[in-house]
Amino acid sequence: MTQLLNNEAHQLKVLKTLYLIRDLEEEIAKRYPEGKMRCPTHLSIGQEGVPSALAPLLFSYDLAVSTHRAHAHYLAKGGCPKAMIAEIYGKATGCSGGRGGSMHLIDESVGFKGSTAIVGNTIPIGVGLALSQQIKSEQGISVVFVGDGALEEGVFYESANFAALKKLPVLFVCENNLYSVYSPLKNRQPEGRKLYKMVEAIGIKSTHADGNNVVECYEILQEKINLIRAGSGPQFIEFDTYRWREHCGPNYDNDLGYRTAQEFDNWKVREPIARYENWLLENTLFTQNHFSQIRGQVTGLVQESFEFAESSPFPDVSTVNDYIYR
Amino acid sequence: MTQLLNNEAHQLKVLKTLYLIRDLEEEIAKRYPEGKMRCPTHLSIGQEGVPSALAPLLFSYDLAVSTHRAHAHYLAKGGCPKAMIAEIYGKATGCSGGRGGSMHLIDESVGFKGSTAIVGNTIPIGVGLALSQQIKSEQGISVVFVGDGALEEGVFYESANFAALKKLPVLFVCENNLYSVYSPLKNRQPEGRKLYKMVEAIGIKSTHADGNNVVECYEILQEKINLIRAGSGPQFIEFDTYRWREHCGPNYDNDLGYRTAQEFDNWKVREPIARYENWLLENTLFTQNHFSQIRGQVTGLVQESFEFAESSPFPDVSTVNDYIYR
Amino acid sequence: MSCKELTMAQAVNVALTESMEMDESVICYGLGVDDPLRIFGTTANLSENFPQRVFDMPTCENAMTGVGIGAALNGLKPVMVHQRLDFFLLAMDQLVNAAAKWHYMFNGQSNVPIVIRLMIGRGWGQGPTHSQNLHAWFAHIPGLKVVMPTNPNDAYHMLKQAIQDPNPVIFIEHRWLHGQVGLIEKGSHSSIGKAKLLKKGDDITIIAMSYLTVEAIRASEALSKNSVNVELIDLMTVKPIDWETIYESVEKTGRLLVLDTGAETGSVAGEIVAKVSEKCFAHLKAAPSRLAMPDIPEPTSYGLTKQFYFGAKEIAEKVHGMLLENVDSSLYRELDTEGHHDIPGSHFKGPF
Amino acid sequence: MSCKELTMAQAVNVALTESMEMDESVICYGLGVDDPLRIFGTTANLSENFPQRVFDMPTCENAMTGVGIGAALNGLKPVMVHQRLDFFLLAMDQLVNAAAKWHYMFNGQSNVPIVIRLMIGRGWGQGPTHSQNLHAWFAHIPGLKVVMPTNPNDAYHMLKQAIQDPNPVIFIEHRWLHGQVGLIEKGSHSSIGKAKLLKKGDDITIIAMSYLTVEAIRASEALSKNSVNVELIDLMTVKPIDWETIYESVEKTGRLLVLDTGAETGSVAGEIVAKVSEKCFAHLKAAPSRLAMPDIPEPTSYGLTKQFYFGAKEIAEKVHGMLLENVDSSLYRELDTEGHHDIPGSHFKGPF
Ligand SMILES: Cc1ncc(C[n+]2csc(CCOP(=O)(O)OP(=O)(O)O)c2C)c(N)n1
Ligand SMILES: Cc1ncc(C[n+]2csc(CCOP(=O)(O)OP(=O)(O)O)c2C)c(N)n1
Ligand SMILES: [Mg+2]
Ligand SMILES: [Mg+2]
Repeated sequence: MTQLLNNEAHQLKVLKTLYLIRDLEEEIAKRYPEGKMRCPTHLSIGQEGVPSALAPLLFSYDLAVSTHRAHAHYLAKGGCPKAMIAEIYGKATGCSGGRGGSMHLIDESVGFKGSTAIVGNTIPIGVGLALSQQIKSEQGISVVFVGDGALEEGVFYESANFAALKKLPVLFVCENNLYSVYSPLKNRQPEGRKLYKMVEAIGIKSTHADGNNVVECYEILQEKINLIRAGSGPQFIEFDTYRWREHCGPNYDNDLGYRTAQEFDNWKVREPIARYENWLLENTLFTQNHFSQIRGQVTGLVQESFEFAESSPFPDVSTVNDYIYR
Repeated sequence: MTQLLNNEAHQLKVLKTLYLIRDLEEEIAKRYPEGKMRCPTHLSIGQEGVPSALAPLLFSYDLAVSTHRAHAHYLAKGGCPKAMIAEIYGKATGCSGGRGGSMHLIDESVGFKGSTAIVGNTIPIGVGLALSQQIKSEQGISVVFVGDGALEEGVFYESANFAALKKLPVLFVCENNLYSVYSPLKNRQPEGRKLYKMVEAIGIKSTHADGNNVVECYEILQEKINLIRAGSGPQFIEFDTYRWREHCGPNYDNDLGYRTAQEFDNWKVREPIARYENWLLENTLFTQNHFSQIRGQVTGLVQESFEFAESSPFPDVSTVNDYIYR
Repeated sequence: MSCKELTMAQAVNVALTESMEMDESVICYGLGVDDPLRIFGTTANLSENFPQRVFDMPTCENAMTGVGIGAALNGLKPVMVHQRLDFFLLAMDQLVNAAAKWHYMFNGQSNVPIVIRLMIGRGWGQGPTHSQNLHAWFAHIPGLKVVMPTNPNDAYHMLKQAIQDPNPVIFIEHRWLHGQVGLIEKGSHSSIGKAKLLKKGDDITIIAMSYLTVEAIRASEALSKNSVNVELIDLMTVKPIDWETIYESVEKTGRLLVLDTGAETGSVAGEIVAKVSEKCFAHLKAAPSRLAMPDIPEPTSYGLTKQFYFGAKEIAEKVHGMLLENVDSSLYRELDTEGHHDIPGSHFKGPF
Repeated sequence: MSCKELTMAQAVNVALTESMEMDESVICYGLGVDDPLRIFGTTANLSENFPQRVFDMPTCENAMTGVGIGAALNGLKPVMVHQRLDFFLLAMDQLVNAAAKWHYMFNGQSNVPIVIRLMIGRGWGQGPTHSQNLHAWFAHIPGLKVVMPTNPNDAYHMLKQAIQDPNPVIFIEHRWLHGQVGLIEKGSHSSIGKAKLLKKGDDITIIAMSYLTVEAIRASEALSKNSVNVELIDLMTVKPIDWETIYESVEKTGRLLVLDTGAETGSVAGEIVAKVSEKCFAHLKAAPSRLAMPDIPEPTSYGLTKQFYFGAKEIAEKVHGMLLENVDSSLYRELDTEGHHDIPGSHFKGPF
């Protein structure tokens, strides 16, 4: 039986995070065609489950890095929504001062140490964070978010080897959404291979879960994070999940034919938010009333974030030279 | 029961290759201090077993690539000993015209496509050779020689993934000699991990053998090569073996203390040549007489190779510009 | 099909198609070559027409470069493509330590006929890790050829040449050029390593490459209205550089401005300024100069990139200043493009 | 320990030791840092004295660079070392796409204080993949600092500075310098980014770096016997370059020769020639020039490298030719080193 049943604060945190990711991203999708968010933007709609389950389990002294598809991870780690939207708008108030855009997010105040746009690029960096935690005897752990595509980069293998060798406090959260851009797994990896089993053979304790089942995600994340905190070394979890919209940009793209409508529909019915709400209802933890109330708060935050971004100034052109060196 | 028992030609080929590698390299070690072989040189003395067992199993239309420690592989694939020694001397008659030195060997006439000095560098190149064989429907296979250290490079993982994905006709021959320069495995890889099991999990059929037991090597190599020739995709074999002399150069270096005398002695008694000779004697296939006769031939070839190298001219200084572009 | 108008993306596609039809040793791979978008359309129809020789790949740039090298060593002619040059940084070992040196270090016995197509660009929020123009790196490596065509016809011919070239060739496509339209002229074409004299003039030599040639043409036209006669050279190949054409021009004009899409320090433009200063010193009437990108990672923000790029206007003003001293700020206002600065201007049909 | 004579390898070792003593955030790793040979002695005693902060690594240059970046982002100061620059080509993604840009692209909120020590060299059969001098690559990347010290004292001070520098620093050691002996002077030292005027003179400015400074000193001495007064500058930092010192000298001498250990095309020497030609054109009395390595992969053979490298003699002859036209071939014969060309000469105590 899951621990989540007895932890109301966590139930709420998960729910809020689910709503926040979904609603903030839906708003991005809605407004993107206006042409004011002028940078490549990768949405996590449909993939909210894993980061939301993780949200209540990390402290701000825990560290995290992510990828091109980082919005959900940034938010789950506690990153400021306003600063994120402002960043996507390229504004001076953006979390990276407009220099990074959607793919380069950071919120040092909550331990979100950065996301970058080169596939695999932050994997060793996250492992290095964990190394520093070990050397400095810090209490936190490091979380590395990766996709199924990123796992094909040699740097993942090298990083996993080092993390296992040094028994570093690092959690690899792999969101396997079956695609790398338009490429299905079968174009890229040997048939029948299970990612988490391969990683286990590299030397990292590994497991697997349904990324759209938030309660299951929470349970397994909690167990593994506790192990890492107890000093037993790195963990890898592969979560099955699915991206609803196009790889990059605001639209649906099933018309392109790289995946079937049936596949899409099968995943859509397994959507993480409604499932989690049902679980809360079934266990009489929350009511529909609660849901609307919380969602209302989130809607407010979403509107506020966009207003903040829209009304913020662009960075001054003259600052373009700043920060080349410190 | 091994097939080698019934194949006299192969028995002889294996024996000759063992002698040739050993004696040619011993002569390099002897003469190296003269200062005429002016390039970093990595000897395979003690590791003759695997390449010698492989020698009779490959055809010249099979292709191979190797590493910094390539002498044995070059010779086993049928590379010209004279041209190799001349190369180490930097002579115009060297297999790379003196441009490459000990670490950059080639003999196109026998399908030895090249060795290079960056760890892991030729691994994907060997896989690419196999891809070309598949695309062109050629009959050969490709052999990639790798060390235990090279397996730590991400490019191995990437190459293995691709070979498995495309079911390429490639054989990975891994000589695990426990060290990468002075670093023992425990400095570099998680404890208790078996390399071949990890590679199996990446998606390549993998196995393991005693690299100093030539008959066992032959048997397993033959079986796997036959499978590859039959179209069943890539294979990986990890062979345990041991380098007797220093990583780079002609000397013994056990005095440095990075490995114990006991470890060294344990391996030395398991030396591949005497063991193979014993097997031949036990099975009354060869006599001591045969051995001395064959070794005599090899000694002649060794002397000839060094005379050839010593008497060959250096490449003309004016040719230094040649071959930047074709 | 001779004398048909094509976009540069289409021209690349035709060059690939014809090369694969003509030569069955040509293979083509890279992330997305067979996906719905087909690398900005440049690989359209290839996987349908040559299913055995066109394939998608796992995300592993380093190994896949080595795979191409190995395939090349056994008689194939691989064309690999990366949608951003930045991704290719993962493969520098294979490129520099293997491909570039193979022919030399094995004494000419084998060679690596591989083409690596790299997309460069600027603007529209590509930001620091999706907009790098690092051709200067490749130009520094002995054994590589580096090509940066400007128009559809040159792209078509130079890609076909690159594929048949027995050496590794880096083929760099600027995304702001993919939509540019031009005539494809079949038949002979100058070869890789030759620059092109686009416009004769006596006052100053401008050397441009890739997208900046488009801006330089506009600048030259505007300058000629102010009686400045530019001699404009499209470099086309940045390694090896066509020094003869450059020297000849500078010896005539005595003045030099080099344009570069990369960061200034260590740029190809710098190499040209250096070499010309060394070799044509006596002919120089004034200090040679260059316009290149600032030594700054490209920021993402629309606000920060506003004055980041230079174009026809800045080129014209620079040249005007080099020749006639004071530049009235209104003089070249016509060259200001309308609309957003982070997409190709209205004079120019280009995708992002 | 002040004013002690040390080899450069020892000086590096002292700098590392003192840095690790003084600052417990410094860590040190790389293939062989704790092996019997200790990276040419430069990491001697470190693993004994700082067992938690000094470690060997698996052979995986790319990830281990990223690991250093991550550690740096959380407050450590990693010093990574590679016994050959060539191996580091595997890590260009981490260096260029992460380390160099992190501070900029995250708006100055975090920074990457990492030092990467790279060994370069030449000769003794290192050959095409073990002798590359690619500092020009690093110098082309905004956000990196690149240091190439010549003598033990500078190596000592600049390494300590590099370790405390909040930015990524590439620290390049020429193996022919590791055995060079010199005094270590404690106390203040010019900072990274400053060049050093080694010798005043009026006739020509020579700018050298790393091992070539040693050769340039010998050349300058010989030239002065023929009344040629060289002004010699040791560049020390190749990114960012100390332009003020260079301009000032060239404005005085009117002549420039730049020496570079890397391939000529796209070299740092080229950048200097270009910039000086742009900025000091009016002061130049003659064409500026450079001596760099040829655009050829370094061959392994003793025979082929015989005239491959240049040294004091070639520098002196070049300068003589730039100033006095005809050079009598016997004039600088004394500068010919005895013995083998592929090891440092007898004037010079160096390992291979
Ligand atoms: C080194 C590199 N190669 C290619 C790309 C182009 N690219 C951007 S996102 C992406 C897909 C990665 O797939 P995955 O890791 O599964 O993440 P997902 O997009 O599915 O979340 C690719 C290939 C890149 N950014 N970097
Ligand atoms: C990329 C790279 N890193 C480091 C080195 C230095 N180096 C040369 S040989 C070697 C050992 C490799 O070990 P292994 O693959 O086990 O081969 P072995 O020497 O044991 O035969 C190393 C680290 C190198 N040549 N290339
Ligand atoms: Mg994916
Ligand atoms: Mg080994």
